[in-house]
Amino acid sequence: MTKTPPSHDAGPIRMSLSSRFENIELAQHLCGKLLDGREVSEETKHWLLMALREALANAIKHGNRQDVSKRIHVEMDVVGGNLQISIRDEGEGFDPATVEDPLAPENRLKTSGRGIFYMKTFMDDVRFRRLEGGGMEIVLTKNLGSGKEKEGNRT
Amino acid sequence: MTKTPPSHDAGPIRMSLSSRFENIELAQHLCGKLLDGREVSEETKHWLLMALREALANAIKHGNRQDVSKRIHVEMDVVGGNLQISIRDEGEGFDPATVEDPLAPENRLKTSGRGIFYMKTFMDDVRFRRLEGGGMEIVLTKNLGSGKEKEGNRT
Amino acid sequence: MKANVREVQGVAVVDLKGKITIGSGDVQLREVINGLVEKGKKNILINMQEVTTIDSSGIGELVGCYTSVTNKGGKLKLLHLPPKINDVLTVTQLITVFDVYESESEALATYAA
Amino acid sequence: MKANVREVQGVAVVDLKGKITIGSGDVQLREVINGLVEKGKKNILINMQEVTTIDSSGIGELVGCYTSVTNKGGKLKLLHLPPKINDVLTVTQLITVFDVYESESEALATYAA
Ligand SMILES: Nc1ncnc2c1ncn2[C@@H]1O[C@H](COP(=O)(O)OP(=O)(O)O)[C@@H](O)[C@H]1O
Ligand SMILES: Nc1ncnc2c1ncn2[C@@H]1O[C@H](COP(=O)(O)OP(=O)(O)O)[C@@H](O)[C@H]1O
Repeated sequence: MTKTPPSHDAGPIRMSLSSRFENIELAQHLCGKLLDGREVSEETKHWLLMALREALANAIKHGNRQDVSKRIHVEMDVVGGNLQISIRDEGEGFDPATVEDPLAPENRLKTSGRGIFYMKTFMDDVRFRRLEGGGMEIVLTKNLGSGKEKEGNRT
Repeated sequence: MTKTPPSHDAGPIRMSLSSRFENIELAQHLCGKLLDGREVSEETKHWLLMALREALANAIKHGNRQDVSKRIHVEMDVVGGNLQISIRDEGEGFDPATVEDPLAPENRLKTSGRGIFYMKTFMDDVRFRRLEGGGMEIVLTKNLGSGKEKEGNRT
Repeated sequence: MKANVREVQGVAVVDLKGKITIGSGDVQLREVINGLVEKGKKNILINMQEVTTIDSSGIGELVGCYTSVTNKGGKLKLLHLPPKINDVLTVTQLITVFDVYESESEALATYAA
Repeated sequence: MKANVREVQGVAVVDLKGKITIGSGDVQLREVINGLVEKGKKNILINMQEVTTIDSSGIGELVGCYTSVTNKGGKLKLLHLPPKINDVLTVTQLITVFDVYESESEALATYAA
Protein backbone atom coordinates (compact mmCIF):
# COMPACT_ATOMS: atom_id res chain seq x y z
CA MET A 1 0.00 0.00 0.00
CA THR A 2 1.37 3.37 -0.97
CA LYS A 3 1.34 6.47 1.18
CA THR A 4 -1.29 8.97 0.20
CA PRO A 5 -1.20 12.27 2.01
CA PRO A 6 -4.54 12.78 3.74
CA SER A 7 -6.46 15.50 1.92
CA HIS A 8 -7.99 16.70 5.16
CA ASP A 9 -7.96 15.77 8.79
CA ALA A 10 -9.40 12.28 9.10
CA GLY A 11 -11.23 12.91 12.36
CA PRO A 12 -10.31 11.69 15.81
CA ILE A 13 -9.11 8.10 16.13
CA ARG A 14 -10.04 6.49 19.41
CA MET A 15 -8.71 3.25 20.71
CA SER A 16 -8.85 1.36 23.93
CA LEU A 17 -6.40 -1.25 25.11
CA SER A 18 -6.10 -3.56 28.04
CA SER A 19 -3.45 -2.66 30.62
CA ARG A 20 -0.48 -4.53 29.23
CA PHE A 21 2.87 -3.04 28.37
CA GLU A 22 2.85 -5.00 25.10
CA ASN A 23 0.06 -2.74 23.90
CA ILE A 24 2.22 0.37 24.10
CA GLU A 25 3.69 -0.37 20.72
CA LEU A 26 0.34 -0.91 19.07
CA ALA A 27 -0.74 2.57 20.11
CA GLN A 28 2.60 4.04 19.08
CA HIS A 29 2.30 2.30 15.78
CA LEU A 30 -1.16 3.66 15.11
CA CYS A 31 0.02 7.14 15.98
CA GLY A 32 2.97 6.80 13.62
CA LYS A 33 0.63 5.60 10.90
CA LEU A 34 -1.66 8.56 11.50
CA LEU A 35 1.26 10.85 10.69
CA ASP A 36 2.16 8.98 7.50
CA GLY A 37 2.01 11.19 4.48
CA ARG A 38 2.12 14.32 6.61
CA GLU A 39 5.14 16.53 6.57
CA VAL A 40 6.53 15.56 9.93
CA SER A 41 10.25 15.18 10.44
CA GLU A 42 11.54 11.82 11.64
CA GLU A 43 12.98 13.64 14.67
CA THR A 44 9.66 15.15 15.67
CA LYS A 45 7.94 11.81 15.18
CA HIS A 46 10.54 9.94 17.22
CA TRP A 47 10.24 12.23 20.22
CA LEU A 48 6.50 12.48 20.25
CA LEU A 49 6.23 8.71 20.09
CA MET A 50 8.57 8.52 23.06
CA ALA A 51 6.35 10.94 24.98
CA LEU A 52 3.33 8.83 24.06
CA ARG A 53 5.14 5.72 25.29
CA GLU A 54 5.81 7.37 28.65
CA ALA A 55 2.19 8.46 29.05
CA LEU A 56 0.92 4.98 28.19
CA ALA A 57 3.40 3.33 30.54
CA ASN A 58 2.23 5.56 33.39
CA ALA A 59 -1.44 4.88 32.66
CA ILE A 60 -0.79 1.13 32.65
CA LYS A 61 1.60 1.05 35.60
CA HIS A 62 0.54 3.79 38.00
CA GLY A 63 -3.01 4.35 36.77
CA ASN A 64 -4.44 0.89 36.15
CA ARG A 65 -1.69 -0.91 38.11
CA GLN A 66 -1.48 -3.51 35.34
CA ASP A 67 -4.98 -4.73 36.11
CA VAL A 68 -5.76 -6.25 32.70
CA SER A 69 -9.47 -5.83 33.24
CA LYS A 70 -8.98 -2.06 33.30
CA ARG A 71 -8.52 -0.25 30.05
CA ILE A 72 -6.44 2.55 28.61
CA HIS A 73 -8.29 4.99 26.36
CA VAL A 74 -6.35 6.80 23.71
CA GLU A 75 -7.66 9.49 21.41
CA MET A 76 -5.52 10.96 18.67
CA ASP A 77 -6.36 13.81 16.40
CA VAL A 78 -4.58 16.18 14.09
CA VAL A 79 -6.28 19.55 14.05
CA GLY A 80 -4.80 22.56 12.34
CA GLY A 81 -1.30 21.14 12.27
CA ASN A 82 -1.35 20.09 15.92
CA LEU A 83 -1.28 16.49 17.00
CA GLN A 84 -3.27 16.08 20.18
CA ILE A 85 -3.27 12.82 22.09
CA SER A 86 -5.38 12.13 25.13
CA ILE A 87 -4.53 9.13 27.32
CA ARG A 88 -7.01 8.13 29.99
CA ASP A 89 -6.78 5.40 32.60
CA GLU A 90 -9.23 3.90 35.08
CA GLY A 91 -7.05 4.32 38.16
CA GLU A 92 -7.11 6.58 41.18
CA GLY A 93 -5.53 9.62 39.59
CA PHE A 94 -2.82 11.72 41.21
CA ASP A 95 -1.85 15.29 41.87
CA PRO A 96 0.78 16.36 39.32
CA ALA A 97 1.91 19.12 41.66
CA THR A 98 3.38 16.48 43.97
CA VAL A 99 5.68 15.05 41.30
CA GLU A 100 9.31 15.70 42.09
CA ASP A 101 11.84 17.34 39.80
CA PRO A 102 14.13 14.64 38.41
CA LEU A 103 16.87 17.23 37.88
CA ALA A 104 17.09 18.13 41.57
CA PRO A 105 20.46 16.84 42.86
CA GLU A 106 18.80 14.51 45.39
CA ASN A 107 16.73 12.91 42.59
CA ARG A 108 19.34 12.75 39.88
CA LEU A 109 20.31 9.15 40.62
CA LYS A 110 16.86 7.80 41.40
CA THR A 111 15.73 4.80 39.40
CA SER A 112 12.41 6.41 38.50
CA GLY A 113 10.63 9.73 38.16
CA ARG A 114 11.67 10.84 34.66
CA GLY A 115 8.59 9.94 32.59
CA ILE A 116 6.60 13.15 32.96
CA PHE A 117 9.76 15.17 32.53
CA TYR A 118 10.41 13.48 29.18
CA MET A 119 6.85 14.16 28.06
CA LYS A 120 7.21 17.83 28.91
CA THR A 121 10.58 18.00 27.20
CA PHE A 122 9.44 16.42 23.96
CA MET A 123 5.93 17.82 23.60
CA ASP A 124 4.76 21.41 23.25
CA ASP A 125 2.11 21.01 25.91
CA VAL A 126 1.26 18.43 28.58
CA ARG A 127 -1.92 18.74 30.62
CA PHE A 128 -3.28 16.59 33.43
CA ARG A 129 -6.86 16.24 34.45
CA ARG A 130 -8.48 14.10 37.14
CA LEU A 131 -11.49 12.39 35.67
CA GLU A 132 -14.89 12.51 37.35
CA GLY A 133 -15.33 8.77 37.63
CA GLY A 134 -11.75 8.29 38.83
CA GLY A 135 -8.66 7.92 36.72
CA MET A 136 -6.39 10.43 35.08
CA GLU A 137 -6.35 12.04 31.71
CA ILE A 138 -3.19 13.36 30.20
CA VAL A 139 -3.30 15.42 27.03
CA LEU A 140 -0.15 15.73 24.96
CA THR A 141 0.06 18.34 22.19
CA LYS A 142 2.67 18.82 19.53
CA ASN A 143 2.74 21.24 16.65
CA LEU A 144 3.78 19.05 13.75
CA GLY A 145 5.28 21.75 11.63
CA SER A 146 6.80 23.85 14.38
CA GLY A 147 10.22 22.31 14.10
CA LYS A 148 10.41 23.01 17.82
CA GLU A 149 13.27 20.66 18.39
CA LYS A 150 13.79 21.31 22.12
CA GLU A 151 16.87 20.29 24.04
CA GLY A 152 16.28 16.63 23.37
CA ASN A 153 17.02 16.92 19.70
CA ARG A 154 20.42 17.24 18.15
CA THR A 155 21.24 19.95 15.67
CA MET B 1 11.59 -1.75 17.38
CA THR B 2 12.04 -5.46 17.13
CA LYS B 3 9.25 -7.95 16.93
CA THR B 4 8.58 -9.81 20.13
CA PRO B 5 6.04 -12.58 19.98
CA PRO B 6 3.30 -11.82 22.48
CA SER B 7 3.53 -14.27 25.33
CA HIS B 8 -0.23 -14.28 25.78
CA ASP B 9 -3.27 -12.70 24.21
CA ALA B 10 -3.03 -8.96 24.75
CA GLY B 11 -6.75 -8.44 25.31
CA PRO B 12 -9.26 -6.86 22.96
CA ILE B 13 -8.17 -3.77 21.08
CA ARG B 14 -10.99 -1.37 20.39
CA MET B 15 -10.88 1.56 18.07
CA SER B 16 -13.32 4.00 16.63
CA LEU B 17 -12.88 5.99 13.47
CA SER B 18 -14.81 8.65 11.64
CA SER B 19 -16.56 7.54 8.46
CA ARG B 20 -13.85 8.21 5.92
CA PHE B 21 -12.42 5.72 3.49
CA GLU B 22 -8.92 6.97 4.37
CA ASN B 23 -9.34 5.39 7.78
CA ILE B 24 -9.68 1.89 6.34
CA GLU B 25 -5.94 1.56 6.12
CA LEU B 26 -5.37 2.69 9.68
CA ALA B 27 -7.60 -0.11 10.93
CA GLN B 28 -6.00 -2.62 8.57
CA HIS B 29 -2.63 -1.50 9.74
CA LEU B 30 -3.49 -1.94 13.39
CA CYS B 31 -4.85 -5.40 12.66
CA GLY B 32 -1.68 -6.33 10.79
CA LYS B 33 0.37 -5.06 13.72
CA LEU B 34 -1.72 -7.10 16.14
CA LEU B 35 -0.68 -10.22 14.22
CA ASP B 36 3.01 -9.31 14.23
CA GLY B 37 5.10 -11.92 15.88
CA ARG B 38 2.34 -14.51 15.62
CA GLU B 39 2.71 -17.44 13.33
CA VAL B 40 0.37 -16.28 10.62
CA SER B 41 1.21 -16.83 6.98
CA GLU B 42 1.43 -13.80 4.72
CA GLU B 43 -1.36 -15.35 2.62
CA THR B 44 -3.72 -15.67 5.57
CA LYS B 45 -2.90 -12.14 6.66
CA HIS B 46 -3.43 -10.73 3.19
CA TRP B 47 -6.87 -12.24 2.77
CA LEU B 48 -8.15 -11.43 6.21
CA LEU B 49 -7.04 -7.82 5.79
CA MET B 50 -8.96 -7.73 2.52
CA ALA B 51 -12.07 -9.04 4.29
CA LEU B 52 -11.59 -6.38 6.97
CA ARG B 53 -11.29 -3.73 4.26
CA GLU B 54 -14.59 -4.85 2.72
CA ALA B 55 -16.39 -4.78 6.05
CA LEU B 56 -15.07 -1.31 6.86
CA ALA B 57 -15.96 -0.01 3.41
CA ASN B 58 -19.53 -1.25 3.84
CA ALA B 59 -19.83 0.27 7.31
CA ILE B 60 -18.60 3.63 6.02
CA LYS B 61 -20.52 3.60 2.72
CA HIS B 62 -23.78 1.75 3.32
CA GLY B 63 -23.95 1.98 7.09
CA ASN B 64 -22.87 5.52 7.96
CA ARG B 65 -23.29 6.81 4.39
CA GLN B 66 -19.99 8.67 4.74
CA ASP B 67 -21.46 10.94 7.39
CA VAL B 68 -18.20 11.95 9.08
CA SER B 69 -19.98 12.69 12.34
CA LYS B 70 -20.91 9.01 12.58
CA ARG B 71 -18.29 6.57 13.73
CA ILE B 72 -17.12 3.08 12.92
CA HIS B 73 -16.32 0.88 15.91
CA VAL B 74 -13.81 -1.87 15.49
CA GLU B 75 -12.87 -4.48 18.05
CA MET B 76 -10.11 -6.97 17.42
CA ASP B 77 -9.09 -9.85 19.57
CA VAL B 78 -7.07 -13.01 19.28
CA VAL B 79 -8.50 -15.72 21.48
CA GLY B 80 -7.28 -19.28 21.34
CA GLY B 81 -5.72 -18.92 17.92
CA ASN B 82 -8.78 -17.24 16.41
CA LEU B 83 -8.75 -13.67 15.25
CA GLN B 84 -12.15 -12.12 15.78
CA ILE B 85 -12.99 -8.70 14.43
CA SER B 86 -16.24 -6.89 15.10
CA ILE B 87 -17.14 -3.90 12.93
CA ARG B 88 -20.09 -1.76 13.99
CA ASP B 89 -21.62 1.24 12.28
CA GLU B 90 -24.24 3.81 13.28
CA GLY B 91 -26.46 3.39 10.23
CA GLU B 92 -29.86 1.83 9.60
CA GLY B 93 -28.75 -1.77 9.36
CA PHE B 94 -29.93 -4.20 6.68
CA ASP B 95 -31.20 -7.71 6.23
CA PRO B 96 -28.33 -9.92 5.02
CA ALA B 97 -30.87 -12.41 3.65
CA THR B 98 -31.78 -9.90 0.95
CA VAL B 99 -28.24 -9.68 -0.41
CA GLU B 100 -27.99 -11.16 -3.89
CA ASP B 101 -25.55 -13.84 -5.00
CA PRO B 102 -22.83 -12.18 -7.09
CA LEU B 103 -22.18 -15.49 -8.87
CA ALA B 104 -25.72 -15.70 -10.27
CA PRO B 105 -25.45 -15.18 -14.05
CA GLU B 106 -27.62 -12.07 -13.95
CA ASN B 107 -25.32 -10.51 -11.33
CA ARG B 108 -21.99 -11.59 -12.72
CA LEU B 109 -21.36 -8.32 -14.57
CA LYS B 110 -22.79 -5.95 -12.00
CA THR B 111 -20.53 -3.17 -10.80
CA SER B 112 -21.18 -3.94 -7.15
CA GLY B 113 -22.34 -6.63 -4.76
CA ARG B 114 -19.15 -8.61 -4.18
CA GLY B 115 -18.01 -7.29 -0.79
CA ILE B 116 -19.83 -9.69 1.50
CA PHE B 117 -19.00 -12.56 -0.81
CA TYR B 118 -15.29 -11.78 -0.49
CA MET B 119 -15.59 -11.63 3.30
CA LYS B 120 -17.24 -15.04 3.35
CA THR B 121 -14.68 -16.47 0.97
CA PHE B 122 -11.67 -15.27 2.89
CA MET B 123 -12.82 -15.67 6.49
CA ASP B 124 -13.86 -18.79 8.39
CA ASP B 125 -17.01 -17.19 9.71
CA VAL B 126 -18.99 -14.02 8.99
CA ARG B 127 -21.93 -13.04 11.17
CA PHE B 128 -24.32 -10.12 10.95
CA ARG B 129 -26.28 -8.59 13.75
CA ARG B 130 -28.66 -5.64 13.79
CA LEU B 131 -27.80 -3.45 16.75
CA GLU B 132 -30.43 -2.32 19.22
CA GLY B 133 -29.80 1.38 18.80
CA GLY B 134 -29.63 1.04 15.00
CA GLY B 135 -26.65 0.16 12.90
CA MET B 136 -25.13 -3.14 11.97
CA GLU B 137 -22.49 -5.32 13.50
CA ILE B 138 -20.48 -7.72 11.43
CA VAL B 139 -18.20 -10.21 13.12
CA LEU B 140 -15.40 -11.77 11.10
CA THR B 141 -13.55 -14.80 12.45
CA LYS B 142 -10.43 -16.48 11.16
CA ASN B 143 -8.45 -19.31 12.64
CA LEU B 144 -4.90 -18.07 12.37
CA GLY B 145 -3.24 -21.42 12.29
CA SER B 146 -5.80 -23.34 10.27
CA GLY B 147 -4.09 -22.87 6.98
CA LYS B 148 -7.58 -22.86 5.57
CA GLU B 149 -6.54 -21.34 2.33
CA LYS B 150 -9.91 -21.40 0.56
CA GLU B 151 -10.38 -20.95 -3.16
CA GLY B 152 -8.99 -17.46 -3.02
CA ASN B 153 -5.49 -18.63 -2.30
CA ARG B 154 -3.09 -20.13 -4.75
CA THR B 155 -1.37 -23.34 -4.05
CA MET C 1 -3.69 5.20 -8.19
CA LYS C 2 -1.76 6.48 -11.17
CA ALA C 3 -2.68 5.78 -14.77
CA ASN C 4 -0.47 6.33 -17.79
CA VAL C 5 -1.82 5.81 -21.30
CA ARG C 6 0.45 4.68 -24.15
CA GLU C 7 -0.69 4.26 -27.75
CA VAL C 8 0.86 1.08 -29.19
CA GLN C 9 -0.15 -0.42 -32.54
CA GLY C 10 -3.54 1.23 -32.39
CA VAL C 11 -4.17 -0.04 -28.86
CA ALA C 12 -4.47 2.25 -25.84
CA VAL C 13 -2.29 0.57 -23.23
CA VAL C 14 -3.17 1.81 -19.75
CA ASP C 15 -0.45 1.26 -17.15
CA LEU C 16 -2.04 1.36 -13.72
CA LYS C 17 -0.03 1.83 -10.55
CA GLY C 18 -1.02 1.63 -6.90
CA LYS C 19 -4.37 1.03 -5.28
CA ILE C 20 -7.74 0.61 -6.96
CA THR C 21 -9.86 0.79 -3.85
CA ILE C 22 -12.94 2.55 -2.60
CA GLY C 23 -12.50 6.29 -2.48
CA SER C 24 -9.06 6.11 -4.03
CA GLY C 25 -8.57 4.82 -7.54
CA ASP C 26 -11.95 3.24 -8.25
CA VAL C 27 -13.63 6.33 -9.68
CA GLN C 28 -10.37 7.44 -11.26
CA LEU C 29 -10.12 4.18 -13.21
CA ARG C 30 -13.61 4.69 -14.61
CA GLU C 31 -12.77 8.26 -15.63
CA VAL C 32 -9.62 7.20 -17.48
CA ILE C 33 -11.40 4.44 -19.40
CA ASN C 34 -14.48 6.59 -20.11
CA GLY C 35 -12.17 9.31 -21.39
CA LEU C 36 -10.62 6.86 -23.85
CA VAL C 37 -14.03 5.56 -24.96
CA GLU C 38 -15.23 9.14 -25.55
CA LYS C 39 -12.18 9.81 -27.71
CA GLY C 40 -13.26 6.87 -29.83
CA LYS C 41 -10.66 4.39 -28.59
CA LYS C 42 -12.03 0.88 -28.90
CA ASN C 43 -8.98 -1.23 -28.23
CA ILE C 44 -7.91 -0.94 -24.62
CA LEU C 45 -5.35 -3.03 -22.76
CA ILE C 46 -5.04 -2.49 -19.02
CA ASN C 47 -1.64 -3.33 -17.60
CA MET C 48 -2.22 -4.38 -13.99
CA GLN C 49 1.38 -5.26 -13.17
CA GLU C 50 1.91 -2.44 -10.68
CA VAL C 51 -1.49 -2.55 -9.03
CA THR C 52 -0.77 -3.21 -5.36
CA THR C 53 -4.27 -3.54 -3.91
CA ILE C 54 -7.74 -3.96 -5.28
CA ASP C 55 -11.03 -4.33 -3.43
CA SER C 56 -14.60 -5.12 -4.46
CA SER C 57 -15.13 -1.49 -5.53
CA GLY C 58 -12.08 -1.67 -7.78
CA ILE C 59 -13.25 -4.98 -9.21
CA GLY C 60 -16.69 -3.43 -9.74
CA GLU C 61 -15.19 -0.56 -11.69
CA LEU C 62 -13.11 -2.93 -13.77
CA VAL C 63 -16.28 -4.83 -14.70
CA GLY C 64 -18.07 -1.53 -15.40
CA CYS C 65 -15.27 -0.48 -17.74
CA TYR C 66 -15.40 -3.84 -19.48
CA THR C 67 -19.11 -3.44 -20.09
CA SER C 68 -18.95 0.12 -21.39
CA VAL C 69 -16.07 -0.67 -23.77
CA THR C 70 -17.82 -3.82 -25.01
CA ASN C 71 -21.09 -1.92 -25.49
CA LYS C 72 -19.29 0.49 -27.81
CA GLY C 73 -18.04 -2.42 -29.86
CA GLY C 74 -14.56 -2.21 -28.35
CA LYS C 75 -12.31 -4.71 -26.60
CA LEU C 76 -11.00 -4.30 -23.08
CA LYS C 77 -8.35 -6.84 -22.09
CA LEU C 78 -6.02 -7.28 -19.14
CA LEU C 79 -2.25 -7.65 -19.00
CA HIS C 80 0.08 -8.90 -16.25
CA LEU C 81 -2.46 -9.77 -13.59
CA PRO C 82 -0.74 -10.06 -10.17
CA PRO C 83 -1.49 -13.47 -8.57
CA LYS C 84 -3.67 -12.09 -5.79
CA ILE C 85 -5.79 -10.03 -8.17
CA ASN C 86 -6.12 -13.11 -10.33
CA ASP C 87 -7.48 -14.90 -7.24
CA VAL C 88 -9.94 -12.13 -6.53
CA LEU C 89 -11.28 -12.32 -10.09
CA THR C 90 -11.34 -16.10 -9.98
CA VAL C 91 -13.49 -16.51 -6.88
CA THR C 92 -16.14 -14.18 -8.30
CA GLN C 93 -16.02 -16.06 -11.62
CA LEU C 94 -14.86 -13.01 -13.51
CA ILE C 95 -11.59 -14.46 -14.73
CA THR C 96 -13.37 -16.10 -17.69
CA VAL C 97 -15.03 -12.80 -18.57
CA PHE C 98 -11.76 -11.01 -19.18
CA ASP C 99 -9.12 -11.90 -21.73
CA VAL C 100 -5.91 -11.95 -19.72
CA TYR C 101 -2.37 -11.95 -21.13
CA GLU C 102 1.07 -12.44 -19.74
CA SER C 103 2.91 -10.78 -22.62
CA GLU C 104 2.24 -7.34 -24.03
CA SER C 105 3.15 -8.21 -27.61
CA GLU C 106 0.96 -11.28 -27.52
CA ALA C 107 -1.90 -9.23 -26.13
CA LEU C 108 -1.46 -6.51 -28.77
CA ALA C 109 -1.51 -9.12 -31.57
CA THR C 110 -4.98 -10.29 -30.53
CA TYR C 111 -6.52 -6.89 -31.30
CA ALA C 112 -5.45 -7.12 -34.95
CA ALA C 113 -7.45 -10.28 -35.51
CA MET D 1 16.34 -7.23 24.68
CA LYS D 2 19.29 -9.51 24.30
CA ALA D 3 22.45 -9.31 26.35
CA ASN D 4 25.73 -11.01 25.57
CA VAL D 5 28.62 -10.84 28.02
CA ARG D 6 32.22 -10.96 26.82
CA GLU D 7 35.26 -10.94 29.11
CA VAL D 8 37.94 -8.66 27.63
CA GLN D 9 41.09 -7.63 29.53
CA GLY D 10 39.41 -8.23 32.85
CA VAL D 11 36.38 -6.18 31.89
CA ALA D 12 32.90 -7.64 31.43
CA VAL D 13 31.70 -6.15 28.17
CA VAL D 14 27.91 -6.41 27.90
CA ASP D 15 26.59 -6.11 24.35
CA LEU D 16 22.95 -5.11 24.53
CA LYS D 17 20.58 -5.47 21.62
CA GLY D 18 17.00 -4.32 21.11
CA LYS D 19 14.66 -2.51 23.44
CA ILE D 20 15.22 -1.52 27.05
CA THR D 21 11.71 -0.50 27.85
CA ILE D 22 9.10 -1.06 30.52
CA GLY D 23 8.09 -4.70 30.77
CA SER D 24 10.63 -5.76 28.19
CA GLY D 25 14.31 -5.37 28.82
CA ASP D 26 14.33 -3.09 31.83
CA VAL D 27 14.23 -5.80 34.48
CA GLN D 28 16.38 -8.06 32.30
CA LEU D 29 19.14 -5.45 32.20
CA ARG D 30 19.14 -5.23 35.99
CA GLU D 31 19.35 -9.02 36.29
CA VAL D 32 22.31 -9.27 33.93
CA ILE D 33 24.26 -6.56 35.73
CA ASN D 34 23.33 -7.87 39.19
CA GLY D 35 24.47 -11.32 38.10
CA LEU D 36 27.87 -9.92 37.15
CA VAL D 37 28.15 -7.98 40.40
CA GLU D 38 27.30 -11.12 42.38
CA LYS D 39 30.03 -13.01 40.54
CA GLY D 40 32.43 -10.35 41.78
CA LYS D 41 32.84 -8.51 38.48
CA LYS D 42 33.67 -4.91 39.21
CA ASN D 43 34.62 -3.60 35.80
CA ILE D 44 31.63 -3.46 33.52
CA LEU D 45 31.31 -1.83 30.09
CA ILE D 46 27.87 -1.70 28.54
CA ASN D 47 27.91 -1.55 24.75
CA MET D 48 24.74 0.30 23.73
CA GLN D 49 25.36 0.29 19.98
CA GLU D 50 22.50 -2.03 19.12
CA VAL D 51 19.96 -0.67 21.56
CA THR D 52 17.05 0.48 19.41
CA THR D 53 14.73 2.04 21.98
CA ILE D 54 14.98 3.11 25.57
CA ASP D 55 12.37 4.73 27.79
CA SER D 56 12.38 6.24 31.28
CA SER D 57 12.20 2.76 32.83
CA GLY D 58 15.23 1.65 30.88
CA ILE D 59 17.09 4.82 31.86
CA GLY D 60 16.05 4.21 35.47
CA GLU D 61 17.47 0.70 35.37
CA LEU D 62 20.70 1.97 33.82
CA VAL D 63 21.05 4.44 36.68
CA GLY D 64 20.22 1.69 39.19
CA CYS D 65 22.92 -0.54 37.70
CA TYR D 66 25.39 2.32 37.85
CA THR D 67 24.66 2.85 41.53
CA SER D 68 24.90 -0.80 42.53
CA VAL D 69 28.19 -1.31 40.67
CA THR D 70 29.63 1.89 42.11
CA ASN D 71 28.51 0.91 45.64
CA LYS D 72 30.50 -2.33 45.32
CA GLY D 73 33.55 -0.32 44.39
CA GLY D 74 33.23 -1.16 40.71
CA LYS D 75 33.09 0.91 37.56
CA LEU D 76 30.18 0.85 35.10
CA LYS D 77 30.83 2.70 31.87
CA LEU D 78 29.01 3.07 28.57
CA LEU D 79 30.18 2.41 25.02
CA HIS D 80 28.77 3.50 21.63
CA LEU D 81 25.79 5.51 22.78
CA PRO D 82 23.32 6.00 19.89
CA PRO D 83 22.58 9.72 19.34
CA LYS D 84 18.97 9.58 20.53
CA ILE D 85 19.90 7.72 23.73
CA ASN D 86 22.60 10.30 24.25
CA ASP D 87 19.88 12.97 24.00
CA VAL D 88 17.68 11.16 26.49
CA LEU D 89 20.53 11.01 29.01
CA THR D 90 21.48 14.62 28.32
CA VAL D 91 18.08 16.18 29.04
CA THR D 92 17.89 14.46 32.41
CA GLN D 93 21.47 15.54 33.20
CA LEU D 94 22.70 11.98 33.42
CA ILE D 95 25.23 12.19 30.65
CA THR D 96 27.81 13.65 33.05
CA VAL D 97 27.17 10.81 35.52
CA PHE D 98 28.27 8.13 33.09
CA ASP D 99 31.67 7.75 31.48
CA VAL D 100 30.86 7.31 27.81
CA TYR D 101 33.26 6.07 25.13
CA GLU D 102 33.23 5.87 21.37
CA SER D 103 35.96 3.23 21.09
CA GLU D 104 36.07 -0.10 22.87
CA SER D 105 39.85 -0.22 23.22
CA GLU D 106 39.94 3.30 24.60
CA ALA D 107 37.18 2.40 27.06
CA LEU D 108 38.97 -0.79 28.16
CA ALA D 109 42.21 1.13 28.75
CA THR D 110 40.50 3.39 31.29
CA TYR D 111 39.76 0.45 33.61
CA ALA D 112 43.47 -0.33 33.96
CA ALA D 113 44.21 3.12 35.37
N1 LIG E 1 -1.67 7.82 35.27
C1 LIG E 1 -1.20 7.94 36.51
N2 LIG E 1 -1.97 7.57 37.57
C2 LIG E 1 -1.51 7.68 38.83
N3 LIG E 1 -0.30 8.20 39.14
C3 LIG E 1 0.51 8.60 38.15
C4 LIG E 1 0.10 8.50 36.79
N4 LIG E 1 1.10 8.99 36.02
C5 LIG E 1 2.08 9.37 36.86
N5 LIG E 1 1.74 9.14 38.16
C6 LIG E 1 2.53 9.46 39.35
O1 LIG E 1 3.54 10.39 38.99
C7 LIG E 1 4.82 9.88 39.35
C8 LIG E 1 5.88 10.36 38.37
O2 LIG E 1 5.70 9.77 37.11
P1 LIG E 1 6.90 9.74 36.08
O3 LIG E 1 7.51 11.09 35.99
O4 LIG E 1 6.36 9.19 34.81
O5 LIG E 1 7.98 8.77 36.69
P2 LIG E 1 7.88 7.21 37.07
O6 LIG E 1 6.77 6.63 36.28
O7 LIG E 1 9.21 6.68 36.73
O8 LIG E 1 7.62 7.16 38.56
C9 LIG E 1 4.65 8.38 39.39
O9 LIG E 1 5.58 7.77 40.23
C10 LIG E 1 3.23 8.27 39.93
O10 LIG E 1 3.20 8.38 41.33
N1 LIG F 1 -23.09 -1.98 7.10
C1 LIG F 1 -24.12 -1.99 6.24
N2 LIG F 1 -25.21 -1.22 6.47
C2 LIG F 1 -26.26 -1.23 5.60
N3 LIG F 1 -26.28 -1.98 4.49
C3 LIG F 1 -25.25 -2.76 4.20
C4 LIG F 1 -24.10 -2.81 5.07
N4 LIG F 1 -23.23 -3.70 4.53
C5 LIG F 1 -23.78 -4.16 3.41
N5 LIG F 1 -24.99 -3.61 3.20
C6 LIG F 1 -25.93 -3.91 2.09
O1 LIG F 1 -25.53 -5.12 1.48
C7 LIG F 1 -25.30 -4.93 0.10
C8 LIG F 1 -24.23 -5.87 -0.41
O2 LIG F 1 -22.97 -5.49 0.12
P1 LIG F 1 -21.64 -5.98 -0.58
O3 LIG F 1 -21.75 -7.44 -0.87
O4 LIG F 1 -20.51 -5.55 0.25
O5 LIG F 1 -21.61 -5.24 -1.99
P2 LIG F 1 -21.55 -3.68 -2.35
O6 LIG F 1 -21.01 -2.97 -1.16
O7 LIG F 1 -20.66 -3.62 -3.53
O8 LIG F 1 -22.96 -3.29 -2.67
C9 LIG F 1 -25.00 -3.46 -0.06
O9 LIG F 1 -25.29 -2.97 -1.35
C10 LIG F 1 -25.90 -2.85 1.00
O10 LIG F 1 -27.18 -2.70 0.53
